[in-house]
Amino acid sequence: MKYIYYPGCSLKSTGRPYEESLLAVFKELQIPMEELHDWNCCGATSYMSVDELKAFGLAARNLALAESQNGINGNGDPDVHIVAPCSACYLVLIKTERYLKEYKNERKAVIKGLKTIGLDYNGKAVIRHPVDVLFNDIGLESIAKHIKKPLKGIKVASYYGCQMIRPFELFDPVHYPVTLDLLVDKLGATPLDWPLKTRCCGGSLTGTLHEAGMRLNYRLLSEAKKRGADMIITTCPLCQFNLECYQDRISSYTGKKIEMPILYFTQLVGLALGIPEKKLGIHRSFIRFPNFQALEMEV
Amino acid sequence: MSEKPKVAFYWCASCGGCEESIVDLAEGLLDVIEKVDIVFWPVAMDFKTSDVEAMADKSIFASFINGCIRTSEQEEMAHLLRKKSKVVVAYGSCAHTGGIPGLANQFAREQILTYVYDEAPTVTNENKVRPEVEHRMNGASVTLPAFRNVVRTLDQVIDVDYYIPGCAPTPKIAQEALQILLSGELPPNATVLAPDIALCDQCPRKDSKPEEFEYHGFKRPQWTDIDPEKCFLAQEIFCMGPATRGGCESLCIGGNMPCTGCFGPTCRVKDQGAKILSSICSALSAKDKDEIEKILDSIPDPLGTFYRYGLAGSLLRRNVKLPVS
Amino acid sequence: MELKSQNDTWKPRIVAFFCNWCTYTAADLAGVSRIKHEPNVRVIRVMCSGRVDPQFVIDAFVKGADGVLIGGCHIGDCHYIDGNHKTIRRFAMLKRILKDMGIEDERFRLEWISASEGEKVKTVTNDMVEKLEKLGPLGLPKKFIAWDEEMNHLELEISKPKEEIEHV
Amino acid sequence: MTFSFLRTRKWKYQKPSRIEQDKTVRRRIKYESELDIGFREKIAKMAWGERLDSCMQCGTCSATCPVSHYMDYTPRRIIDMVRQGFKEEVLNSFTLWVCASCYSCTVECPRGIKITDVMYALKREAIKQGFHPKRFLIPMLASKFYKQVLRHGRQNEGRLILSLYLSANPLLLLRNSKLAFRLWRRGRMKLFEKGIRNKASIRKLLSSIERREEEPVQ
Amino acid sequence: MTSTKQNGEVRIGYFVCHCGHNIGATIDVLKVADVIKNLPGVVISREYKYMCSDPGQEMIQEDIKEHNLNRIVVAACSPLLHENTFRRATEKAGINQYYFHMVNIRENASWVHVDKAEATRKAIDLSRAAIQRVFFHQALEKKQVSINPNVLVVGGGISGIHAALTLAKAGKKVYLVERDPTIGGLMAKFDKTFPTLDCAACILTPKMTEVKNHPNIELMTYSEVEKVSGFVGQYKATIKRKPRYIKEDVCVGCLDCIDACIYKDGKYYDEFNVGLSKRKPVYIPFPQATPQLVVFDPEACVRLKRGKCKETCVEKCDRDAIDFDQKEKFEEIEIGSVIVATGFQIFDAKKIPYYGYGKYQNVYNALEIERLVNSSGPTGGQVVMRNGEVPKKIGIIHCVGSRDEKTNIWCSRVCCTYSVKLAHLLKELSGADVYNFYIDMRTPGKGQEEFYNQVMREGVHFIRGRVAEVTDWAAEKEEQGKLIIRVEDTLIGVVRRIPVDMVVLGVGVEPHSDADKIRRLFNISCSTEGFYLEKHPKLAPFDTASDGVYIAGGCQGPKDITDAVAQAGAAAAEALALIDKGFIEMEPNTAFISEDNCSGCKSCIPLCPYTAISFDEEVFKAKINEVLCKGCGTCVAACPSAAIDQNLFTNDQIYNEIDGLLKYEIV
Repeated sequence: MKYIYYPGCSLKSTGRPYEESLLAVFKELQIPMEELHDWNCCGATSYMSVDELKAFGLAARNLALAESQNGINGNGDPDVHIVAPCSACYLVLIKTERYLKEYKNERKAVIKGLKTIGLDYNGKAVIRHPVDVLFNDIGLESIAKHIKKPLKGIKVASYYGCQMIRPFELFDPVHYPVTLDLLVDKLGATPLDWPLKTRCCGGSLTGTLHEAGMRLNYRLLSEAKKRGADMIITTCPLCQFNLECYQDRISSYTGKKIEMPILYFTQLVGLALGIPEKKLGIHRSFIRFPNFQALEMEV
Repeated sequence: MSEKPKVAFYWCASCGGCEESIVDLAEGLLDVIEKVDIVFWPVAMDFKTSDVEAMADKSIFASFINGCIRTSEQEEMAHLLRKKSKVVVAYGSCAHTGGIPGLANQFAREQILTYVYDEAPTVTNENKVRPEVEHRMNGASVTLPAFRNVVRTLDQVIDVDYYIPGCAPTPKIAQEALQILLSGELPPNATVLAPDIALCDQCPRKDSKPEEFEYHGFKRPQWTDIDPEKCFLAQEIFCMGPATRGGCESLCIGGNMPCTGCFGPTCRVKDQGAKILSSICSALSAKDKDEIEKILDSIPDPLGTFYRYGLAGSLLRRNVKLPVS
Repeated sequence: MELKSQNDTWKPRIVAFFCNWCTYTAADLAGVSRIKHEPNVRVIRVMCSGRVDPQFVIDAFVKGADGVLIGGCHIGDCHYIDGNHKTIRRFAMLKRILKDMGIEDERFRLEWISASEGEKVKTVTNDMVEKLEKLGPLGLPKKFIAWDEEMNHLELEISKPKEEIEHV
Repeated sequence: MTFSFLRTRKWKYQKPSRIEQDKTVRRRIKYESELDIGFREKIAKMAWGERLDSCMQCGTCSATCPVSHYMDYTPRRIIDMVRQGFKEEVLNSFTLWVCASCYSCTVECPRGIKITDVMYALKREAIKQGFHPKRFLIPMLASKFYKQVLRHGRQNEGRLILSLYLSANPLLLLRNSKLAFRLWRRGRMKLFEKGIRNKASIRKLLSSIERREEEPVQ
Repeated sequence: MTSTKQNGEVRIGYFVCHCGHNIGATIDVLKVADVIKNLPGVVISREYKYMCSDPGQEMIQEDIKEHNLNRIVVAACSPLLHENTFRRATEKAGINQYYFHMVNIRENASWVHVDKAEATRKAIDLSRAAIQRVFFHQALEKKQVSINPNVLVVGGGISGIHAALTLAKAGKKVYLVERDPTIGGLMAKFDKTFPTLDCAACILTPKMTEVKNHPNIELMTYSEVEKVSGFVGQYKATIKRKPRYIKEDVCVGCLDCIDACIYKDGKYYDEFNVGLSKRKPVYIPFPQATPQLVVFDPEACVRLKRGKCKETCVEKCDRDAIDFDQKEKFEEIEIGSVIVATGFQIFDAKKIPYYGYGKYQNVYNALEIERLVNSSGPTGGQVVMRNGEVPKKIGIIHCVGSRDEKTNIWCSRVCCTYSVKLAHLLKELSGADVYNFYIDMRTPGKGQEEFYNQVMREGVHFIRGRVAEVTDWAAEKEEQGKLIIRVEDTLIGVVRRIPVDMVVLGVGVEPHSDADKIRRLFNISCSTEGFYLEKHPKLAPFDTASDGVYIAGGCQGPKDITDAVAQAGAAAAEALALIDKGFIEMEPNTAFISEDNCSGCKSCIPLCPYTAISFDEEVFKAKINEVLCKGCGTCVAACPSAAIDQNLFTNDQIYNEIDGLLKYEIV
């Protein structure tokens, strides 16, 4: 089985380190993956706010493309697993899949639309998050076998964000998700137990409702800091962007200096697997984690 | 001669075993011939249809018709004999409940013809020749009876007065039936001339069946070492005995083979297959769905097992999805 | 003798066998709670779903039912300890037979509906009606008549003089 | 409303007054005849919200919402107002636009109401009926986004924000220029990126998908 | 077709009821009567406004006499409701009551359908089926079964205690089975009861003692019902007696063994104090436990676990009451009726992770608080939290695990009132500021609203809103080190964060997690949520679908002590009515085998759940014991040669019913 990689728009721009590290880690773990040809934007939250049915159509085009790419029409292979690393894309695709399954009229309308551009959607595609793939398909144990540099001595706050976890309970409990913490533990670092794991970072509010966005991120950063986190890991390009890029501004508003490295979880895994920093896109971060060099020295 | 009651024998769609069973009466046959006057028996004697047509209506005392009805000719003959006879007896499983030919009701006519004339491995038929109702050649025409879509029991075509069950009827039961008919005291219409109690009643292995048991799966007799003393069901070998009319002297059981149900159901039962299904499946050991399905899988052809002799005469008669023509 | 206008538009007819303790009570509860549902189901009350003889099911189809529904207590809740276990076993086999005989899966249904599940009576009924409407009529009585139509040709042939038949 | 979109001064951590004081004198009562009775049903249909009616006003949604502090009506009140037909108030409310789609409310609701979907439905309705406040960034972002994807098949974050700020308030550009520069230096922002290959197919797809309103949802 | 072989000429009277508008509004009753009139065998077909009324019944009786009817069909409501009414009316007119048949056109038709034409058609179909069916009805007699006057009461909580005492006082022998080492149930753990605030122990313990001392009550604690067989009037139950490792008749409850135990301090989870204190391997649940006997915990006792111990307890016991070789025992008892009063359990608050139960040590559930404020509790009535501090601010959250589709959807009914009570007690004992968070305040019943009002005036804060989260994450200085409750004050319309020291979860109640076990033993149905199902929600809330099995208290649904006691009394009275009648009449719906037709294939024998079918070795045929047969009909359906049939549900009757239902098709 080959996973189909659906990057989404963010991973090509602000989330570039995510894409780089994800591909590097999957390559290191020898997980076959192929980018979805000619994918389009998932529609995100904004499209849903303008026209829901068209938003479903937009997302369904990707699902249909994935089905045909994995030869569902040819040999009926039902194993179409789309890996969507961006939480927003992930949720939009899942929501589309579920709603189209549940509501007949919508499904009919969307499939009719897809047919006009020569595509068909069978509902066979399964949407996966890389966390889900690593945790359930690959398994922590086999990841552990690849670890070259255990991340000893750092305290990591896992930030799950909203849309990977909610509203559907998919692979992690909605109220207290644990997959990332178990992963962190396996990598040798110390997971931090904190109550804001799934509290919203504000999403696009940082750009539109500035004060609200800043305050939400301030809460997350200060609480992680208070509890002694060395870094926060995220699973979503927007969360990462919000938490990282506004830190200086938040510091200037509050008068408290906050410098918290915000990594993608794939970057952390990559470090433990001994992949060079450059390949993981760590040089693209705003805030450097001082101990990375030290880690590389170990082993 | 003329005082002796006139009797006719005729065969429709059947294997000929029933005719054989009459010959099997052996010395008994002579007794029969002594008592009756056989006026029509195409298998054994040279009579023509026109001979029967020439007879006066109801002039035959009894017509024994075996085989089920599949062609227009058989229908025609059945009607003819009905017209000429006082009593019509369905003789044997095929006439009674459809018999083995009745299993063809699972398939469409076209399916059967295609297989028999084109696809059967033993057939070479390059020109795809098929029987035709009428064939003309050199100005002459030859006709064949039409092959119907549905296999019918005799009573689905004409009114039947009595039934003699069995594939084939045992000499004993045939003789007893004849005696009853000749005795002049005719039983009520539509009676099956055999005991109205299930086979288990007379089964020599009756005592060996335990009171508490359940089925964990069914074994196939051909692959099993069968205990010749023990009830087949108790050995988890499927046996139709409990749902089948007795009177056959447990011949199959005596040959260490389970009952397959040729005597048909008792008079209180409408559908023999459904009844044995109900009885056997109720006692499966399985509690959940998957287990149940697993046990049921050990009966590979349920339709052919439960309805081996009774499909055409069962409630549903035929696969209802098949085309009408 | 009957109402002649009844056949104008076809509506599925479902014969239902409901056990006295659970499903029949549930149907009563649906009534008391005025839970409206499709009027296609005709209920026959039996004491236990274990009373339902497969012959009844086949007979109902033969007499013209488009669907047959058996309702019993949930497994483990049978008023007679394990009558429903017997039902489910027979049901599984009968379903195979019916399938072989060309009767679709959706036409024969077994549902566990407990005495408190009035709502489920509605969902099951409506769902079954919807599925049967999609399948269309089973109409066995008519089918039997149609099957036997071919025999009328014979009577025609018999009634004609011999020579004529040969040239038809 | 007192949202200040331009406030860049240092905010001290201070207790804001939580209950807003609207000092203008105006008629605050609504007659029943002014309510939109069909509103509830319409939104329920649009939002898969068959359960809207079972809301018991417990307030879990508001309490769990991370941004309810910024809303003029809490989500609970929005749900009730939708039910009662207060269409204008609801569609004029900032609440819809403040919602960040974090789905906390949907997950917690003890009555299983898909509140986030209700918010989406209200957003759609507000955009369709032209209700949202002028120069309010969030709905503008949504429509800019919509148009960009329609044109290119994908969106480009840099250009999206650029065009948003340009049409809303060019001053915002100034404020964010440093951030943009830093991103660009790290290779995380491009202003030009090609969209999908067959752009026309997106337009064709989207124009062929039209929901007919009279059709029942289920 | 007006006569059948066995039954002679059949003359049917058909009566269809309007039931006011209940049937008449949806079904064209006149049309139904008109169509049925023309069916073969129908002599008379009538409609009437209220068939079940006296004039309605008289009409039937007069018609029977005048037209010489011998079959009656009434189309009205459900047979479960009025079948008996009409059977009696039929009997009164001089024909056997089983010549009557009832058609359900109200619950099954008029109440659930909208389309008038379709509902009418359905009523006609159902009636036609009944008309065809009654041709095959036969005269039958009810069978009588005598009633064993002994009663089994399952569960020794307040309901079970009250029911047992009521029956014992009436002179009946009662077996009271309780699975814990002591009776008393949940109520024994409470301190004060709402709304009167009288002390639970003061009103309960005298009743417990009375149970212990009553000559008619055989108390079986630390015991469970293992198996039940038989039927109303003649039940047999097997009771499992778990070993206490104490000779019950020798032990006097001096408790010396507890002091002597090699464990100097308690080390194990104390069930009675819900874990707020620890107990030793040998213990007595609480000082007033009834019976006054100690119990050895086999999971904890070193002697029982490893087989080796200094056995200081044995040494100390001068009556030689300790017996480590005791084994489980099974006792069989015979009873005629059963009262099930197994109660409910409280909701496990760990299932709601966002309230932090089990995570933050100062989050308690209500039962723990009951023990905490109890003067005989682990702290002697001092409100001291697990961290040793006295709380200054307490939040009580209502509806935890109630009214929530993700946990339990029902209202647990007692939480509002007990939360108000706990607010009062906590405030009184600790002087803390108490906040109650409620969704709706439900205080129905005598004195309850007054009590709520009183507590409000005591200064307890009541905030309307469901709490979204209890967390220790502080946003402001004053929140540091506290538990923060996030809630929308829905009356004011703002979201608040309220820091408190202690959180009390007003957990709801739910059926016991193993309620199914008991339920299946006694054949009781349950509603969707798992509470035992009563025969009728209004008119028979204490009765079940199983004859002679009654339910009382929390196993039937959430209820407070007052209601539990009332229900227990009602159940006891019902059992007494049954016993004093001395016998019960049972439907003659038994199966029977026609000996001539039975082949003796034994297919039916293993199918009978009541072992009513046996094999007669003399004639080699199966036989059904009419007394044991309960009339399920499973054997009838399974008899491969149709030699078995069932009274009231014969094959002929059902075939004709099917035929009648579907006759419309062939016009």
